[in-house]
Amino acid sequence: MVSIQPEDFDAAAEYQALRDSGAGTGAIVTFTGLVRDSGDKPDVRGLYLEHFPGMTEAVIEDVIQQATARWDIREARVIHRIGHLELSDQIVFVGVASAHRGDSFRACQFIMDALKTSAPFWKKELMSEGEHWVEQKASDRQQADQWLDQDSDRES
Amino acid sequence: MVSIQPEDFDAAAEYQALRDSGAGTGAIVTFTGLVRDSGDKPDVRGLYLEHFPGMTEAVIEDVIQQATARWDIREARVIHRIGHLELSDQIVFVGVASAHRGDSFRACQFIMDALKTSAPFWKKELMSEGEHWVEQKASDRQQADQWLDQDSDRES
Amino acid sequence: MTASNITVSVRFFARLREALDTDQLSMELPTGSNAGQVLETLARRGGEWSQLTGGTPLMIAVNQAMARPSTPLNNNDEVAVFPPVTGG
Amino acid sequence: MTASNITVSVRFFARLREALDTDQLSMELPTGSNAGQVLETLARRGGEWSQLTGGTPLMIAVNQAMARPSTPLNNNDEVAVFPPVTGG
Repeated sequence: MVSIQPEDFDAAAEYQALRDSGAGTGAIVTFTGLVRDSGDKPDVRGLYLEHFPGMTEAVIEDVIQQATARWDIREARVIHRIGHLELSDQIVFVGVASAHRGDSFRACQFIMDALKTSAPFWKKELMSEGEHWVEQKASDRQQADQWLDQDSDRES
Repeated sequence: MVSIQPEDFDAAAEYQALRDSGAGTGAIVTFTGLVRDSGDKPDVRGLYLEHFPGMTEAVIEDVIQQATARWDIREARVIHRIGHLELSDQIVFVGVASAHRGDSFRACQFIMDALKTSAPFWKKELMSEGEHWVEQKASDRQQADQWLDQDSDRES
Repeated sequence: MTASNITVSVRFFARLREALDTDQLSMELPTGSNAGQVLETLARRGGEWSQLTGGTPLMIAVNQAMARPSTPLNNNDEVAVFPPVTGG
Repeated sequence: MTASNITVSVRFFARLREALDTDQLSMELPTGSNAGQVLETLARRGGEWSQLTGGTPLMIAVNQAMARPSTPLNNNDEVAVFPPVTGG
């Protein structure tokens, strides 16, 4: 399930949907990203998120397919918001249900890392005076690249 | 926050508590373990969980302290149920809030891996005929040991 | 469009869309052109357009799939050009 | 307890508690004994008790902290013996 939406999402409902993925589910890992009020620029008042409609959904579906081929996962759900966001707002949700915890953890982190470098979203930081487009971090690229070197080792 | 309890827990309320950990929180990772109905023994009807009161809480608090020393995390919450559990019941919750996603993912997985091999819980599988104590898996021990070899590398 | 030309649409996003003040344009290219030649052709307009080949890191998608400058183009292809992505 | 002895309580959990049919017991040991000597002393009772030194993997905690057979004991210490843990 992939949804790109301006509306906020209900993380509890997403978790419940993952729980309902069947009686073989033994592990659920969720990631939620929030708009932070501090960090690089303490002056940030909010964000504006632009995306490439159509391609965004296709890229994320492809990332989920890659995760499904690599790990034994039962369901993956991704929600990404667009448009104007306030401080502390939820931006992104990635949730994975699987039989075993290792698969859930790895698939969830892989999807999030790949989304950060492949899905066509762009973030603009809104300051008290002016605004500016966020630059991609080298660390995000390295984080995504690490999956290229790893075996899909599993534990039960 | 550590709680050992026979009662079910509300994962949504735990997530909300992690969101309320402050405006510097940018990433929340949660793990939930459920009683699976299939896998090694398709005949399992439920679980009984015994623990060592007092020591269990102390071990988990210590694991959270280790995670806090190793990664930049803002809050960690662990709930583990004891007593009789039915199929599909929630067993365990581990949730971590931090500024950056890498810290949340690693701390959450570290806490769960350490809990699996250090916290004095014992699981008995209840079958349609009889019951038996679950043996520890070598893979759980290996999964926990891997953290000994890793640097606490961070990305933002 | 002449027999030896193809027409492609080109889309821009985010910082690039704002800098070029352009969402989308249509252009003709010789048959056999690749995605990199779209950028080279537009860069020759000068001004802000020069950044399309100016060394700033850019990503290219053809028909909504990630592509490279060497990706060949067909008639009616959609070429998207944008800065490295920053979602999540 | 004599001057040269210490008294410790010993607790058992899970499979071990059931096999020994014992939650807890109290025992005297010579001053200077360690946790491993608790297991050796009890194993001499024979029967199910022999598994305390029989090579089955066991974990030991002294005063609710993980310990080893070599961990020294003091008077009134609590020694817990249990199978490898299986929570989560």
